[in-house]
Amino acid sequence: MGAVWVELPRLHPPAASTIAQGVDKLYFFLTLITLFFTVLIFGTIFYFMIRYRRRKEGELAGGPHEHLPLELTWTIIPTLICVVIFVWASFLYVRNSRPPKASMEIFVIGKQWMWHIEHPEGVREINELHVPVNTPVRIIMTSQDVIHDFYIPAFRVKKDALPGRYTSLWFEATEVGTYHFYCAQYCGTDHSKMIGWVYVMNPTDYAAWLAGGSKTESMAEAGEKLFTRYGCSTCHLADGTGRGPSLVGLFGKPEKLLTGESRVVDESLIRQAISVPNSVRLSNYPPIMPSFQGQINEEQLLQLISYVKSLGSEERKTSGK
Amino acid sequence: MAVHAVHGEHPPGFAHQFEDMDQQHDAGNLGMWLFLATEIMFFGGLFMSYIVYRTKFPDAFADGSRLLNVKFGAVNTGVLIASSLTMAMAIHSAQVGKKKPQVWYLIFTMILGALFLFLKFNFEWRADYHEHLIPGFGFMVRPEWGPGGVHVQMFFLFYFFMTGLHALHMIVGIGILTVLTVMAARGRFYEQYYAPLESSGLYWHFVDIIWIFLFPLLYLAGGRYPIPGVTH
Amino acid sequence: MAGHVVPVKIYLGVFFSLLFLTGLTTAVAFVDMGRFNLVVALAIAVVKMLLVVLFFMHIKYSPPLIKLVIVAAVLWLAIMVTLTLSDELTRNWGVKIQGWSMILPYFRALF
Amino acid sequence: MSTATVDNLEIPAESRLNYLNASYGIKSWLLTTDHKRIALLYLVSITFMFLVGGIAATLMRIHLIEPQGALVEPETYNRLFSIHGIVMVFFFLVPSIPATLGNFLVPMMIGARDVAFPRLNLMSWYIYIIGAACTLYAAITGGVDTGWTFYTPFSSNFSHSAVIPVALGVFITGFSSILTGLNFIVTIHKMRAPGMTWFRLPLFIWAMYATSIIFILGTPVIAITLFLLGLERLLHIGIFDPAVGGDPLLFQHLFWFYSHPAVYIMILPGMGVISELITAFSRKRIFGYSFVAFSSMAIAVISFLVWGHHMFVTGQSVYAGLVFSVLSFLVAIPSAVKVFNWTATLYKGSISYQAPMLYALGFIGLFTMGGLTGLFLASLAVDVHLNGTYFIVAHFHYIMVGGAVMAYMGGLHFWWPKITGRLYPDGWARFSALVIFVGFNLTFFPQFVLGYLGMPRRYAVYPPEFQVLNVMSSAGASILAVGYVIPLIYFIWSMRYGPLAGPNPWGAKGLEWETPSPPPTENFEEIPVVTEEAYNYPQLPEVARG
Repeated sequence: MGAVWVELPRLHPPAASTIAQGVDKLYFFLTLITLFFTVLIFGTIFYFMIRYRRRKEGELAGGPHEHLPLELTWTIIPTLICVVIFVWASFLYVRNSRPPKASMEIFVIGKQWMWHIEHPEGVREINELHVPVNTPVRIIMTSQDVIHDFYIPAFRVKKDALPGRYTSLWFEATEVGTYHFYCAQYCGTDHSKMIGWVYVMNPTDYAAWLAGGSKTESMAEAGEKLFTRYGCSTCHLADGTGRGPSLVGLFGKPEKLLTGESRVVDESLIRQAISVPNSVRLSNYPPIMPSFQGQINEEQLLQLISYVKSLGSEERKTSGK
Repeated sequence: MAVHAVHGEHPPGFAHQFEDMDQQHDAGNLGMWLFLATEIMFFGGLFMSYIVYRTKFPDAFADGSRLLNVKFGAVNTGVLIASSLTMAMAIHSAQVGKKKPQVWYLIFTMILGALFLFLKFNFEWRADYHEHLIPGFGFMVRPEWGPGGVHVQMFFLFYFFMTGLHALHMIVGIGILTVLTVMAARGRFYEQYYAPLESSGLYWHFVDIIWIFLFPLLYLAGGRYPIPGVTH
Repeated sequence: MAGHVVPVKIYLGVFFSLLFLTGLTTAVAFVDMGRFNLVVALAIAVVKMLLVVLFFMHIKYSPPLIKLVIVAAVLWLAIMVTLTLSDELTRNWGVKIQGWSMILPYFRALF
Repeated sequence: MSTATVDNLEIPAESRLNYLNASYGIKSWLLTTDHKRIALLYLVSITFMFLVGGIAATLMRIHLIEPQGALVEPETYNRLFSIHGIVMVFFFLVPSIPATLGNFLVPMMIGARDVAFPRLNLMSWYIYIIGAACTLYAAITGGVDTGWTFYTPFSSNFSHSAVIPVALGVFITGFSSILTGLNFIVTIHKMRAPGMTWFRLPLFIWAMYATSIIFILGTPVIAITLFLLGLERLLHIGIFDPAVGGDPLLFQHLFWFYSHPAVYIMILPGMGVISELITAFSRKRIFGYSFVAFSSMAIAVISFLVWGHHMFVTGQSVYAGLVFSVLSFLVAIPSAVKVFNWTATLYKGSISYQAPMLYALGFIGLFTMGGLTGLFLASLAVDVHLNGTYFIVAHFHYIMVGGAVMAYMGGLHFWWPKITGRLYPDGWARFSALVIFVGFNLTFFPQFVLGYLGMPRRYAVYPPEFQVLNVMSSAGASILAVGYVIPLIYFIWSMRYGPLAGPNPWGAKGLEWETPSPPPTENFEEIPVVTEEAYNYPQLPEVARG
């Protein structure tokens, strides 16, 4: 008891991912800039306050009231500093937005007020996320209801989970340990209870954990069953002779849509194709696919997507040549 | 031309905070235009949302657009343009100091405005209601729109919200014109003072301009030419 | 008083031009021009708007300040639309900026 | 500078006819078209709203002393922070300086008898009252739990609270802002006294002009946005609902198109006040007049280009993120230019430290920190970590409370003798300025650290490791609350017992100081003719630099 009161608060969160180190460097640079200008402004004001205090009533002020070189100096120097910060921050942001090619993928569904997490192997967790250390992990998220936000402070990553859409973030944990994750977008009554733990494990421990998990089948296997159950397999024949396009080797490939737009087949596009088929029609196929919106829930959607992915991707095809 | 205000001898329609009638007129004019600028941004939020969704669902918007009655749209455009002309003529009459034509032109303007609303509500909206096209009031997705049919609702959402807001502005406008007609009949406007008439005119023309854009965006958005393979 | 008296002839000319343009835009909609249907329809609408603004609303005879107010409002609307579309239209582009990754190694020290 | 007759100034305030004693009775106030009386009507109303928002904030800070929440259920906590945000943003900060000090001073500073449209001015107050009543009624009966940002689809489809009445209240109040802005622009353009050219205008007028531009061009957009939100909630027609193709991010675009410039609605008038205070208490012309004036205009324009920085982590495209980031850095420059110019104004001044000046200096310091921490949030990669955490809360409170409210308090102290004709006790005022400065920093500085550590905002309960900093923050909040109560007491006291101020107790320049305190109903006995620049204090002859 009482220990809380003597314990000094820490001023620096753990930095446990490759992204964290880059962000922290910029953060400290910004802190230095802030300190410098705060001290400069406060210092100057205090000096002037004392040096030029009114000593007697009726005293006259002096000094210039315009000075172009000075004005230009304090316009241009902040501009240059801003340019440096912008370029630096944007490089980091763009880099942090691009997951490495060989990322492991984990799916996250936010709902009021808990996080459902599903590994491709079929293991499910709630408000807990187990990941191996030193492995790039890509989180693909969506929401069943309102906007949530998946935030892991120790990794310096955060992204909104939106209903009706996929968003993603990635990280590569560098330290074995346990870290908080939070919902960082206000989502209603128990927003503040929508928090959990990330367990960063050694790869062997992770493998053991996966093996011990209560899984029945992998996501792709579950997706394959759905593919048959919903009759997808009757049109999307593997050899391309069906009424719909073959899905083999489709994932990750750029496809030209009927609208003339060229889009890479990714999770979002497949999702769109299942819920609103007309909006992403490929040329030379008739608009006959019905919408499955409302019939397939978020988890099943992700399983279907896993299945389509397992049918082969651009990379697999090229490497197989 | 400037009529200088000395305390105790105000010309009719002069407000105490101004120096002279010119200043008062300029202030009123600028104020009215600033108000119209806010109206542009007010409708602008809607126009922007329309643009966003139209780029997302061009087919659904075209399908929805073709369901509107282009004849009523075109006729109503003509009615509004005519009402703008009579409004401009009412101000013109005040400028040259004619009292009776002022009143008549204002009455014509109101009649044309009312005609517009009558055509819109009684024929177009009523038919839409019976065809289950009003979102939130028994809207039904039709099979012929295909899988993207649910987005046709989005088009009708904009159709009813934009034309509804426009109609609301027209109703307010007719209300203002009623007051002005009474004032004009009492001879309140003359060569030196017709600012209320002028400001209301600007408002009326602005509402006309909104319609000038709504007509192509809503009625003509999908084209009216026959589409091979699609029958309505 | 400052108001400019516009001759009735001009009002009538504007009125008939507007009616003509309404007919034109309706007629053109019945011709299949693909994407240009919308372009033409909006171009005609802009011309009609200009006619109303310049003559019925007396902007042709108004001081620059009033013109500035209108230009500002339209410009602000353009800002809103452009910047919103900068998001809405590029969301599906993915992040594939080759230029960035080429320069990136030189800034390795920063990251 | 003016032709106000000296005899008039020497008559004691009680016996002279002024705007306060020109007529009596409740009707003479509720039906007044005098801009000065309307300013006082606003002053009373927004002070009440400030108390409402302040009580909500106090309860929140008490609640957060314990990690498990010391006071209320999460449901109630969510309603507390929502009503705190909505009341403080839409009903206090936005109208604060423009509707009170602005209404009182704009006509007087430019040498006019009143604003251009006095009846619209009164109407704007009534609209404000109706909007405020609507929101407060909803807050008392059902409460609203969406936060002041009303994000969809939570607000439109999921929240079980009084979203529509509150949104309606905010919608209605928007029109009062529009009317105020419209009135100011027309007044400043058309009603300046002879000789009052644009570059002789006090900088407060420039700031009010820039603010009015945002009122005019931004407010209608929030109005239509909330209209759409209400419609969606009522009919579930799907305009922001992804189930039928709606885009929840479109709501955020529309919302922030107004709500980011709204931040500048709050801070720009404050900047204007500070320019007045710094010059008056260092008896010196402002340094770089045209730079300060144009930076206000630049801020007003650029403020409309940066709203996307609220959406860096919301699934906005990376490209839009880059565009909004660079534009956000752009808006930092004119703010920096202002801070440097104020500091340079002190150089070789004759500086005295009455209460308003202490508030002004506090403003510069806190605004500098608030502005610099804004750079963290404009930086894409760092914003990803800080967005949605207490860092944001701390940052905007440094701007809004450390900036806007400090300036508002400073301005109120500066012009109080003009408004009431009486002086308040300067010692108490200086003491309260100090208390506010200390309390403020203790409240909000720990929140920067909390945010960097990763504590998300709007949390009713939080992990125990954040407790120490939260307790510090709550302790600061209690000091801050005391700091705000002291002025309330001595202001009320001074209205009856304060010594008479005379027309110009600070020896300041400006037309408002050349008319008696309190001013007569039409401000001036005779419209003044302006013959000199703003802040033309007598100065030592410039020594040639060698």
